[in-house]
Amino acid sequence: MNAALANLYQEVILTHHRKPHHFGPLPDATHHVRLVNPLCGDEVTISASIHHDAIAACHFEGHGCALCRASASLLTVSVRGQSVQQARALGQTLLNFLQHETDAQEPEGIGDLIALSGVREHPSRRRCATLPWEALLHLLDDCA
Amino acid sequence: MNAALANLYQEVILTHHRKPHHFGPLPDATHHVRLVNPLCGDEVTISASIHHDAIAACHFEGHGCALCRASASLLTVSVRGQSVQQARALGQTLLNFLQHETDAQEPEGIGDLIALSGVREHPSRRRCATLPWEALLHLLDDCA
Amino acid sequence: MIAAPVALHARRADFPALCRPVNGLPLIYLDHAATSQKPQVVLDALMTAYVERCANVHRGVYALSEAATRDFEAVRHKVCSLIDAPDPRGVVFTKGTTESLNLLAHSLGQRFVQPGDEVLVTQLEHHSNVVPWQVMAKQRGATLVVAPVDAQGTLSLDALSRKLSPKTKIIACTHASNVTGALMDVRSICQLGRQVGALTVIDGAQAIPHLPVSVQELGCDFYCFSAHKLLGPFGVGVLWGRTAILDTMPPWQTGGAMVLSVRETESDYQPIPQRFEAGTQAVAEVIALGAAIDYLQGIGLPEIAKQEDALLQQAKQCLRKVPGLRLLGSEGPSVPVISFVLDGVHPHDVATALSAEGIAVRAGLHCAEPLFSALGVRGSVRISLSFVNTIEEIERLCTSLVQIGVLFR
Amino acid sequence: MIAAPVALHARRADFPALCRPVNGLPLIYLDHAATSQKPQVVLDALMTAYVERCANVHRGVYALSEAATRDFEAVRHKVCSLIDAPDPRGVVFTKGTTESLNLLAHSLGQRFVQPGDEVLVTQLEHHSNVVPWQVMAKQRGATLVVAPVDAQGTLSLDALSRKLSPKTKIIACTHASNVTGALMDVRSICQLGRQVGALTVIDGAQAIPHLPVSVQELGCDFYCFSAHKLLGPFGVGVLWGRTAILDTMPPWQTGGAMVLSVRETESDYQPIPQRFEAGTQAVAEVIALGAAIDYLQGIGLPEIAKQEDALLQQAKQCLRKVPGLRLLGSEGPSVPVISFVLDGVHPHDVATALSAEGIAVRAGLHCAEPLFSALGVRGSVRISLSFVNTIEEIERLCTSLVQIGVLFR
Ligand SMILES: Cc1ncc(COP(=O)(O)O)c(C=O)c1O
Ligand SMILES: Cc1ncc(COP(=O)(O)O)c(C=O)c1O
Repeated sequence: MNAALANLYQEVILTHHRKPHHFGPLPDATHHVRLVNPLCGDEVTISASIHHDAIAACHFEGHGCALCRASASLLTVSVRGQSVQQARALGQTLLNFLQHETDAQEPEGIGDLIALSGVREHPSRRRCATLPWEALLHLLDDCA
Repeated sequence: MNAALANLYQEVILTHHRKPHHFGPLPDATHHVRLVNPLCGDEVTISASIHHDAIAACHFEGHGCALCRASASLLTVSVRGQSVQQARALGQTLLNFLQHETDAQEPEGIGDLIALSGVREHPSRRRCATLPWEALLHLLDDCA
Repeated sequence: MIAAPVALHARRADFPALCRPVNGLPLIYLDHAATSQKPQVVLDALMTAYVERCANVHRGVYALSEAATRDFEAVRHKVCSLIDAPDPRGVVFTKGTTESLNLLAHSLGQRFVQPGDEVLVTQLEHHSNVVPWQVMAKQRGATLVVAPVDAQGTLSLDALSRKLSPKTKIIACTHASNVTGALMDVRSICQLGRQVGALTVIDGAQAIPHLPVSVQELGCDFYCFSAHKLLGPFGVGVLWGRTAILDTMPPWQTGGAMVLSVRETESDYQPIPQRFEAGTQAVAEVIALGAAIDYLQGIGLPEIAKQEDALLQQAKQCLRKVPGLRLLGSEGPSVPVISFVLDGVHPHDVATALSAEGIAVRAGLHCAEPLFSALGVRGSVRISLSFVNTIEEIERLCTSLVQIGVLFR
Repeated sequence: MIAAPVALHARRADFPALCRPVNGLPLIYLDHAATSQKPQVVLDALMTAYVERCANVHRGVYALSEAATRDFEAVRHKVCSLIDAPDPRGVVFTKGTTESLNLLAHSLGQRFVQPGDEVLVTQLEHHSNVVPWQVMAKQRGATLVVAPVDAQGTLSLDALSRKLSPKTKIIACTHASNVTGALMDVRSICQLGRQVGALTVIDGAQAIPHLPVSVQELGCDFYCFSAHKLLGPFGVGVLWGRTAILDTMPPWQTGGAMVLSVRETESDYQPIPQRFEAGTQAVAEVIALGAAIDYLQGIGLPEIAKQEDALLQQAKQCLRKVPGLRLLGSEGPSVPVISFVLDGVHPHDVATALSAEGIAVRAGLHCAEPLFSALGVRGSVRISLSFVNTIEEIERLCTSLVQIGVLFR
């Protein structure tokens, strides 16, 4: 695997792709949002159970590529236990970072999510990684 | 005037353009045909009085460039006194000659009409010279 | 410190087509309004795009396609900078002004025009800004209204306002006449349009190569032009529109690339601008349009306007001295396009005779037939200038015109 | 005496885009179905046209315009020779297959389709041969009927005839699938069409680069294709139609060059083909299409078909050995286009991973969404070959696919 590819499909990504966390329906979810990526027809549904402004649990379902699955899996892990406001700030930071080419500064304190940064050099694949996060932001908008 | 131009606007053409023959209405005409050239909006009307299969007189009217006027003027002179059949043959010969590039053989016995041959090298101006002849052929078709 | 402006005709060396003889004669090209010649940098950009960016855009995930997409999309931003537009989503690529106007006639008609409504055009429009509206008006049961010009081909704001009514849904008007060069008072026309609630469609085909354009200052809703008249390649045009309106408009051509999802008998469409860009785009040509914009902006459109206008005034003076020559149109701001008639000589004979001297001019009705009934002539000879032309070329033209007058009269 | 045929992949040297690295890697281009790369002779013709034939056609009387018109019109004859068409008046230039099909949907709809009528397409059409008919059918109160394919994506004549009825006015069908490469039995389909009195529109975008085509033998009424998939430039397409039908069809886009005369609120139109060619044409690009046709005919389409088919069979054999790889589609005559899925790996991940090795392939639904519901997969990886490809390239592809399978699973 050459360097450009290794940077896109980092081991963290491949691990989450092969064995995604929180994949499947969330029986006691309070919120759902489904989004489709028109380029490939892929779809992701984010479900969360939110009580007293805290995200108790977050799951995802759908069909997607490795980047989309890994991104969604990382998302469910990251926002679990966060407040709505924290999760929104994280989502916005990450989207802002991923949607710009290499000139954006690497955000701090995003942990494993930094593994998604490879998509910045693959504009045609950016949406794969951002789709779950866009869905999350829509979902959190419904909590306002 | 350079050679290419001198070949197109031969002295015969310019003379007929400046002082066209049989220009104006033909009071006792039996047939009229009007044609328009879409490229420039020019128009020519050929009128003839035809009795017993003979063209007693032929006039033209309309707005046109030097090539069109000269061609029409030459036409009225050439077909005067001819039989319908002779005029049709002449028209067909001439159109066939003018509409092909230099590979067509110069037809014989067309007299002054040979002065029109310059348009063969100016495809965008061919129609100017052929318009009166097309009108003539339409007119003669009505005599059948 | 700004360097003193150099005479722009020195730029002729940038245009390979202007540096080679045609039929053994040096070319005096005075038909820039029909299509402009292309500078070498534009041809180079075109070639480079065909060799290094030859891929479909938006669809491929491989490196070549991503690079092509990036360069293609960058041109939307360049167009914004050229016409001072606020949002690249408002820039739709078409195959030319004619297609831009057909798209608008169709889509605006479907969205905004009801039976009994009116669409206003002026009498000095190019056929491409008349016939699509005729057809649409007929289909929608609307009326096409024509704002008349005077015998000099001048459109007064008065004449236009008298034709406006609350039923006017669209005003389609040229920015500059392709026959007389006259510049319209587009700002005031757009104001009048807003007062009656009409959308304004400006045909910028002849204006854009010659002066700085700001769609925001003009206040129009749509602005159209062709790359091939702007030192760019054939096969590319631009339709700029306000995104708030474009967003609500139905697509026109349909097919690949403009859909979100296709079911057996129904489909969903992409957001703008893709919704209006069906099928494979002219990728290399769009990229080359970007190079043409760079080239023009490198010179500076204000400087181009200044030098071309000076040449235009000199040219008119020269032409007025030709015996039997009558200029059409009136004084007043204009792009460097001049129409005239030569007493006793048909325009096509003038053009053919000039061609024999290596001088390329246009003759006829210039796709603007309605204007000629106002001007009272059956056609004209048209010369259209660019900053690469020189006064010496105009003098050669005038000398030839004098001789042609003698020859034919 | 005919020389023994040389391996055509030696022709790769003719294609500058295929001889330069992309991101430092030699390019293995397997996306010819999206757009073909262009041989140097085509790029040269394009440049020469921009330098020596840069003028509007049909309208100017000066030497440059006459020369451009002559070369432009000569391409109509070349198209006739390419598709064995009897009359250059039947050749209309458009900007691509998508535009050709939109023109037909609009104009045929207006002329021939009444409320209650049916338009038949197949389930394996490209979106450009579906959506325009959807829109037209809706507007005219007609029904769009879809002839289904089986789980291999194969269209049987039986399935198609069952959908035919005396109400069928138009059959729109591709010549070759852009997903599986499958060639349709166009001759029989056109016969079936004639039996019910339906017009036949054939989308030749994917067939024309790969085999000799005779519209007379196929017996179709219309045939469409794009220059950019045929080694030619972007921004040019062809619509061929029987002149007897074209003659009776209303125009679609209107404006300059397609009118005879424009009055204030009405216009008369030119005869075909000009009636369908509104606005300035892509003069240089059309001339370059002529060079592409010359190049292909210089090699010979029968020889291209033969060598490409041999490569296709070898490629399929190679691919079948990749663990977890499943070819879509069935055996049977096809153009060199192959779709497959790789077990456990998303098509877009496959394409991105291949791109990192310099291998350009397409992933997704390939603008043919309805077909994928029949195939039962959510997308595919597609490789599309040309005579410039080699079996070594396919072997490199297969090696990478094996590694990718390991990496992602
Ligand atoms: C004022 C004006 N509008 C529209 C057009 C049409 O442009 P195109 O032929 O590039 O579509 C032209 C030029 O032909 C023009 O001069
Ligand atoms: C079968 C088929 N039809 C139509 C098209 C549309 O062609 P274009 O995008 O050149 O208009 C394509 C290619 O994109 C195709 O593969």
